[in-house]
Amino acid sequence: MADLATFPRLLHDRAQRFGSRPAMREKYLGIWQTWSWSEMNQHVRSFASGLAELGFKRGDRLVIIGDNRPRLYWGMAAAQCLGGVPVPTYQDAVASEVSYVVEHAGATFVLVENQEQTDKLLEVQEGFPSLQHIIHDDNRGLRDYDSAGVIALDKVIGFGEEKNKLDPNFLDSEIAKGSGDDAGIMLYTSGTTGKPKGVVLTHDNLMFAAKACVEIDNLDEKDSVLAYLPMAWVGDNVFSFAQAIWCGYCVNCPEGPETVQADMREIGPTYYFAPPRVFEGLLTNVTIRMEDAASIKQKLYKYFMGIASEIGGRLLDGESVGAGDRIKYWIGNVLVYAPLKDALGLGRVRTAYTAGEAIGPELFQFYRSIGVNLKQVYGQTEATVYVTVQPNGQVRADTVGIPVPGVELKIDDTGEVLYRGEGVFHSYYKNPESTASTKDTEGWVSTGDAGFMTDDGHLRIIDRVKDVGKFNSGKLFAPKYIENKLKFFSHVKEAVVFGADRDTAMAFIDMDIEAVGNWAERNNISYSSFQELAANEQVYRMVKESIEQVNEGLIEDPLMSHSQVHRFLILPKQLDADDGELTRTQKVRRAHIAEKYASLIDALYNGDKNHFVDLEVKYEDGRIGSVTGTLALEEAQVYEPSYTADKVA
Amino acid sequence: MAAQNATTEPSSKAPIMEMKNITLRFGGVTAIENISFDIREGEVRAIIGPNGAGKSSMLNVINGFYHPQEGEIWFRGAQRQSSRPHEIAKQGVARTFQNIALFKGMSTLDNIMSGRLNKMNSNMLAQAVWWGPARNEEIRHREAVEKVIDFLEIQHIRKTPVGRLPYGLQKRVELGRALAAEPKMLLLDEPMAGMNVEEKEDMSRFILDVNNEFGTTIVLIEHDMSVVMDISDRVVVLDYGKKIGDGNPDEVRSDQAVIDAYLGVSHDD
Amino acid sequence: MFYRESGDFKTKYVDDNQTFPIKLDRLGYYAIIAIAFLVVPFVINDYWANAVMVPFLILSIAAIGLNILIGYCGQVSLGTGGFMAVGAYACYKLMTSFPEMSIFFCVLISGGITALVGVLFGLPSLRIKGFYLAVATLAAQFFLVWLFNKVPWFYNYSASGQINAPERAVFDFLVTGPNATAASKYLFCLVFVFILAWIARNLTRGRVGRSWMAIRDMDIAAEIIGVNPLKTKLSAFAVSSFFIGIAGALFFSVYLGAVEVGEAFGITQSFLVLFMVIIGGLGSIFGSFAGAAFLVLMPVFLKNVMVGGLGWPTDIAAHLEFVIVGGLIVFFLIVEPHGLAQLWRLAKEKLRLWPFPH
Amino acid sequence: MSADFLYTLEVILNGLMAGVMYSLVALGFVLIYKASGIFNYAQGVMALFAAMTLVGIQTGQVPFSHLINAIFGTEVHHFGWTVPAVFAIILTLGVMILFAFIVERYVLKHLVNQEPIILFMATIGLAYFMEGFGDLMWGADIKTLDVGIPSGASVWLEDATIGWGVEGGGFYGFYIDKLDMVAAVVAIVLVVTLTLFSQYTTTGRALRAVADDHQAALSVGISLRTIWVIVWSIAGFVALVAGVMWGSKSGVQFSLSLIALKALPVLMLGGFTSIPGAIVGGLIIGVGEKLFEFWVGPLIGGATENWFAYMLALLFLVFRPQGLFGEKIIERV
Repeated sequence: MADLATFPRLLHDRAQRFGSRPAMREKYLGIWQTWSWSEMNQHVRSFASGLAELGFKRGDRLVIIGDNRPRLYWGMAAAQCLGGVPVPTYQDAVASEVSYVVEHAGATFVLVENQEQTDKLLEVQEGFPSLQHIIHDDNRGLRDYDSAGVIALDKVIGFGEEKNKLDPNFLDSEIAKGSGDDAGIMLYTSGTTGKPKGVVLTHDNLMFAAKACVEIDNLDEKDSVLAYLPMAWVGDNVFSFAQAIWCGYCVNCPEGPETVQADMREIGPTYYFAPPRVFEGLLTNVTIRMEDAASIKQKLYKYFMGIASEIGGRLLDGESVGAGDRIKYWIGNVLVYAPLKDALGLGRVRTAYTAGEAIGPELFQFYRSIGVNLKQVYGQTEATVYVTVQPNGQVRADTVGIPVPGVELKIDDTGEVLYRGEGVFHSYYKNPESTASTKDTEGWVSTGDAGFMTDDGHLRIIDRVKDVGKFNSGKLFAPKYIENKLKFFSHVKEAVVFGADRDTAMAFIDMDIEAVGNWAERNNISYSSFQELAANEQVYRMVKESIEQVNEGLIEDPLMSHSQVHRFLILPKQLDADDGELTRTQKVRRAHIAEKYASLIDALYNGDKNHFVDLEVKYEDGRIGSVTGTLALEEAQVYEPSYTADKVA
Repeated sequence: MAAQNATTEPSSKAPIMEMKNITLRFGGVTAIENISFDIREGEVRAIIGPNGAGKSSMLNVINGFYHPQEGEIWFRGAQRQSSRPHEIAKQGVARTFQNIALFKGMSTLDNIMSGRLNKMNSNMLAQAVWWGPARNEEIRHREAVEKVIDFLEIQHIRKTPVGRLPYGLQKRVELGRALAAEPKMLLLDEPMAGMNVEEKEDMSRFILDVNNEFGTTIVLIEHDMSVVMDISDRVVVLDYGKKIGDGNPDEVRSDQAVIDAYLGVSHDD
Repeated sequence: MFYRESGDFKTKYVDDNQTFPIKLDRLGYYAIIAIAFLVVPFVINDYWANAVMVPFLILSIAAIGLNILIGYCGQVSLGTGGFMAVGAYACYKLMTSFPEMSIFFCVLISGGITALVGVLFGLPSLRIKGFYLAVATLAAQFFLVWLFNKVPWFYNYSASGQINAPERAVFDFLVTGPNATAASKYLFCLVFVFILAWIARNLTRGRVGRSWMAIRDMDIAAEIIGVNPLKTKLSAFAVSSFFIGIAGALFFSVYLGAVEVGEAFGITQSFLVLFMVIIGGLGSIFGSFAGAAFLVLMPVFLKNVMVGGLGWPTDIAAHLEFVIVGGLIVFFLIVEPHGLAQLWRLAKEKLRLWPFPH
Repeated sequence: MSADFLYTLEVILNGLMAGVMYSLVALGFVLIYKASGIFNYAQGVMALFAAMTLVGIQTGQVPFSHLINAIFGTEVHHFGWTVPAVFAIILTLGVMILFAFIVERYVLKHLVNQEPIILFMATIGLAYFMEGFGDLMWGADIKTLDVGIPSGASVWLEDATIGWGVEGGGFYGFYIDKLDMVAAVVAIVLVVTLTLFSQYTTTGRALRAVADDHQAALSVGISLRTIWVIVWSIAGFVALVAGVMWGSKSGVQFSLSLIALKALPVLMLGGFTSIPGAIVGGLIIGVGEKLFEFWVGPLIGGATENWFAYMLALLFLVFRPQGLFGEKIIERV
C-alpha cells in the first residue's frame, strides 16, 4: 500500500502515523468517548470484513442513514475498503424519499442508526425486496425484530473480527485493489427542482478537497471539528471525513440534535463550518438573550459591539489599527467578545467557514468583528465543495474569494459561472443526460449561479441564474440579495422577494416565531397561534420598519436601488420542508412558493389591502390541516436614490 | 382463563410473587380484605379499581412498607418474613410513587445514582479517602446509570436539579431511579397520572421497552383504562379492598362485577 | 465573565466527577490552598491568629460537622455545644492522662469519642423527626454540660472546675499553652481543616452522601429504594460528631487554653454554629466556611467600629451585635434561604453566562 | 402522715406550681404553631422583652438611654415619673401588638411557603434581635418587677397544713409561694379564656381553620396575614403574662428568656398543637423535675433541673413519638 490514493489506505497510514491521537469523539453516556486513529482503523477493518462476510462486494452501495455517529462514519470507510460506495442520506427524509435513494442506487445494504430508521427501511424493503441487509448501530428496541436481514452492527463487527483472524490478508488485498479513480462516495443532491441526482465522487475528488484545506488554512492533527451537519451533505463528508483523515484532526459527534449547542460549547472546535442559517440562528439567539439583560449590560454590549464593528474586522484582516483602538478592542474582548464567543462555543475557532448559501453582509461582519475568523467558501457537491475560497487577509462580505488551487473559473456570456479542475465529480449516477448537460466535454461544469470576477480576482455571486430576473424596465432583479438583507433582522426567519417581469419588488416575510414570540412575551402581547401573532399590528409595524431600513440601504448601490420592496405581507404559517416550501437543507423553493401562493402575489401587485387565504399544512405526523384567514398586505416606504440627485446636479 | 392465557408468553412462566389471603387493617379500617393473586415472571400486571379500592395499599404491602395482619407473601420461591422496605429493595423490588417522591435537593444524575445505593458497598473509610475503591465503585455505577439516562432519553437534564423539571420529566426521572436498581420486579403507582396524551405514549413505550429489554416484571396501578388494556398482560381489579376481577384485559373488560364497579353502581348505599 | 469553558470537556467520569470541574475554579482552589499554607503563616500575628484565623478555622470544622448532620442528612441538632464539650474534655483527659501522646492523636481520638457519644444521642432520631428531634438534641446539650460541671473526674478535681491545656508541641513547635506562636497554632488548625474538609467532600459526593441526602429529602422514599435509615442516620450523627468533637478539642486546647464548660460550650455556642450553617448555606461545605468566616469576622468588625472607632461602651456594642446578628439572620433567610453558598453559586452562574442574563 | 410523705407532697405541689409556669410559656408556642406552623423560638425572649418593657414603662425609664448617652454624650436615664401597674400593663400589651404587626410585616410575610426549619431559624434570629434590642432599649441590668402580686410564703396554707405532720417530726406545713398560686389561677383563667375564644368566636374558629388547612382557610376569605397578626398578638399577650409572673418571681433578667427552653420539653410531651397537651406536659415536667431533684439530685451533684426535663421528654418520645395527645401516625407514600 505504498500510494495513498484511496481513503482506506490513507486511514491505514494515519493509524500508523497518529496512533493514539484522538480520531473521533462522541458524547455518549455523559462523557466524550474517544477513539484513537489506530482504534478507529481497527474498527473499520473489522466492520469491512464483516460486511464482506455478509456478501458486500466491490461496487456495492451502502446507504447510510442517521445522525452523526462515529460508527456510521466508520461504515463509510468500511464500504470503501471493499471498493464499495457509501451513500449517506438525510436522516429526516421520509420513507418515500429514502425509498427513492435505495432503489435508484440499487443498494442491497443499508446502515442505519436506530429503531426509527430501521422501521423506515423495513417499510422501504416491502417495496424493494432486493434490499437485503439492514444493519443497525443502536440495538435499543430492536431485540425482538425478526425480519430477515435486520442485524446489529455489533454482530457484523464480530463477524469481521473473526474473519480477520482466520484470514488476515483478505482485507489488505481488498484494499489494495482500489484506485484513486474509483467511486469514493455518492451523494444525492437535494435538488431545488426535480428528483434528486446521485453525484458520484471519486477518491481523487475527495483527496483534492482534503488537501485543499491544508494548503489554505494550515490545519493539522491538533485541530478539532464538531460533526453536526447532515452526513448526506457534501460539506460534512469533506470536513468530518476526508479532511479529518488527511490532517488527522479529531471529529466530535454531539450527543443528539438537541444538545448540539451545549456540546459545541464543551468541545470548543478550532475548525468550524456552518451554513448561513446556523450563524443566523446563533445571532438571533444572542440578540434575544441580550434583550433580557439589565440595561447597563445592554449598553455595555452595544457600546463594545460598536467598537468591534469598527475595529474587529480590520484587526482580523491584519490591517494597521491605532494603539488607542487596540486598547478599546482589548477591553471589549475581555468584557464582551471573548465571553460571547466562549458561550457560543466559538472561543477556540481558528477558521470558520460559511457555505451553501450567500450570507448577509451584516451577519458576516458581526462574527468577524468579534474575532471569529469567518470566511466564505463557494462550491457545490459537484465540485467536492471547493470552487473558490477566501484566503486569510482577503475576506470580504460581498465576494466569495479566489479559485482554489487546481480549479479554473470562467464566466460565460449569460453571466453563469463555470469551473473545472480536480474536484469535478465523476458523473450523476445512472443519469448520463444530466451529466452531459452539467459537465461539458472539456470538463467545464456549469454552476447555475450568475456572477462576475472583481478587478482583484475575486468571484462575486449575484444569484441563481434562473432566479436572477429582470424587471419590466429591463433592470437586474436579484431576489436573494434583498432576502439576505431582510433575514439579518432577528424577527425575519425567511423572506421571499418577487419582482421578475414585474415593475416593482414585493416580499413575503416568514416571521421568526422564536424571536417574535420572545418579543411578544416581553411586551405582554398575548397570542394563541402563530397566525394570530403574524397578523399582529405591532409585528407588522416592526417588519415594515425593517423593510424600510433595507430599502434605505439599497439606494446606496446603483445596481440595486430600483429593487426596493414596495409592499409586503407576513405569512400566516412557517415555511416548511414538509409542505415543500423549503428543501431538506432549508433553502427556499422559490418557484414552488410562487406557484402555491400565486393569488397572494397577485394581491400584492393589485394593491389589495387584504386577502383571504386557505392554506394546507402538513404536520410532522403526516396529518393534514389548514390555515385560513385574511392577511393584511402592507406598504413600505420607498426611498429616492440620492446619487440621482447628485447626477442631476 | 388459564387455557386462554396459555398461548401468551408471560403466563407460561412461573409466578415471581404470590399473594395469599392478604388482609391489611389500619385500626378499625380494613384496607385490604383477604386478597390473593399472583404475579408471573416477566409479565405486565395491572392493578385497577376505583379510588380508595386499596390499590396503593397493595403496592405498599408488596414492597414491605405496610405489613399485612394476615396472609402470606411468596417472592421468588420463598415466603417473605416481616421485612423492612430497604431489605425488600435489596431483594429486587423497585417502585415509583403516585405523588412524585424524588429527592428534590439533588440533580437528575444523583437521583438516579441513588437508585443504585443498595448495590454500592464501599465502606466509610474508603469513602472518606475516596481515591481507590470508593471512586472506582462510583464510576462503575455511573456507567450503569448513564445507560439508564440514555435509555430514558434524559441526557439533556442530567445535571439539572429535579425540582426545576416539568412534571412529565420528573416522572421519567423517578422511573429512572427505579430502573437503576435493576429490579426483578418494578412497581409503578400511576405512572401516567397528570400526563398529556403524548407524554402517556412516551411513558407506555418506556414501560414496554423496560419489560421487553430487561425482562422486568411490572406491576402497575393506572387509571387510564386504554393504557392499561394496551400494555398489560393481566389485570387484577380491586374494589373496597376486595378482589372483584382477575384475568387478561379482554376478560376483565367484559366482567359484570368490574363493569358495575366502574359504571356507577352507587357505592353510597 | 472570566470563565472560558470552551474546550474544557470531559472524556472520563473521573474528570466529570471532580470537585472543581471547571478549570478556573480549580486554579482558584489551588491558589487559596497555596496562600493558606505558604503565605499566611509567615505574615500572621497574634491578634489575627487569636481574633480571626484560629477561631475561624476551628469553627469551620464545627460548621462542616453540623452541616453534614443538618444540611446533608436533614437531622436538626441543637446540641453542638455539648458535643464540642465532649471533644474538649476528652482531649483534656487524654492530654493529662497520656502526656506522651502526640497532640495530633489526642485531638483525633477526641473526635472518635465524640462520635460515639453522638451516635448514642442520635439513636432517638430513628423514632423522632423534625422539631421534636431538634428539641431532643437539647437534652444532649444540657445533660453533657451539666455532666462536665458536676463530675469532678472530668476536670481532674481542680478547684476552679476549669480545665487548662498543658503545653504540647508538634515537631518542636508549641501548639497549645500560652507560649504557642500564632503561626504554629494557625498551621496546626489549618492541617485539620484541610484534611477534614477533604474528607467531608469525599463523604458527601459518593454512596454515603447520597444516602444522607436521600434521607434528608424524603426519608420514606429513601427507605423504599433501599437506604437503611438506621445506618444512615447514625453514620451522619457519628461523622458530624467526629468533626464537632475535633472542633471542640481544638477550641479548648489551641484556641482558649482554659475552659469553663457552661461558658465555652453552652447553648449559645450551639446556636452560633447553627447560624454559621444557616447563613453559610445548608448542604454546602463552602457555605460552612463562608458562614464561619462571616460570624467570626462580623463581631470583630463591629467591635472595631463601635468600640475602637466610635468609642462606645462594650456592653452597648455587644447588645448591638445581637441586634445585628439577629437581624442579619432574618434578612438572610428572607433574601436567600440557602445562604451565602447559594449567593456564590448564583454569582458564579452569572459570571459563567456573561454577557447573557440567562 | 410521715414527714417524708409530706415533704414529697410539698415537692409535688411546688412542682405543679412550676409546671403551671412552664405551661404558660408553652401555651404561646402552641398558639403560634397551630395557626402558622411556626415553631416560635422567640417566645421566651418575648416574655423577657414584655417584662422589661413593663418595668421600663412603670418606672418611667427613657428608652435607649444608654445608646443616646453613648452617641450624644448626654446623661439621660429616667423621665422622672412612674406609671400605675394597670396602665403600664395595657401600654406593654400595646407594644406587644405593635411588635406582632412588625413581625408580620417585615418577617413572616416574606417567609410564606418556606420550609418549617427555615421559619424556625428565623425565629431564632428574631430572638437574638429582640434580646439585643431589649437590652439596648432598657439596659441589661437586673430589674425588679412589682405589679402588686402578693408573694412570699402563704401563711394560711402553712397554718392549715401544719397539723398534718407527726408531732415533732419537723414538719411546719406546706411552703408554697403565694405568687405561684396566683400564677396557677392566672394560667387556668388564661387557658379557659383561650379555649372559649377559639371555640366560640369567629376569629377563634378562623384560627383553627388556618391551623387545619391554609388553603381552605384562604378560600373562605380569611386573610392569612390578619390571622398571623392576631395570633402573634395573642402570643405576645401570653408572653406578657408569663413575663409578669416569672419577672415578679425571680426578677427581670436575661435568664428569663431561658424559660423558653424549659417550655420545649413540655411541648415535646404534650405535642406542638395541643393546648391541653401544653398544660398537662407542663405539670408533668414541673413535678417530674422537682421530684427527681428531690430524690436523685443530691446523689449526683444536684442542679438536675437543667436537663431532666429534656431527658424525660426524649425517653418519652422514643416510646411514643406522637406525644401525649397526638394520634398515631400512619405514614403514607
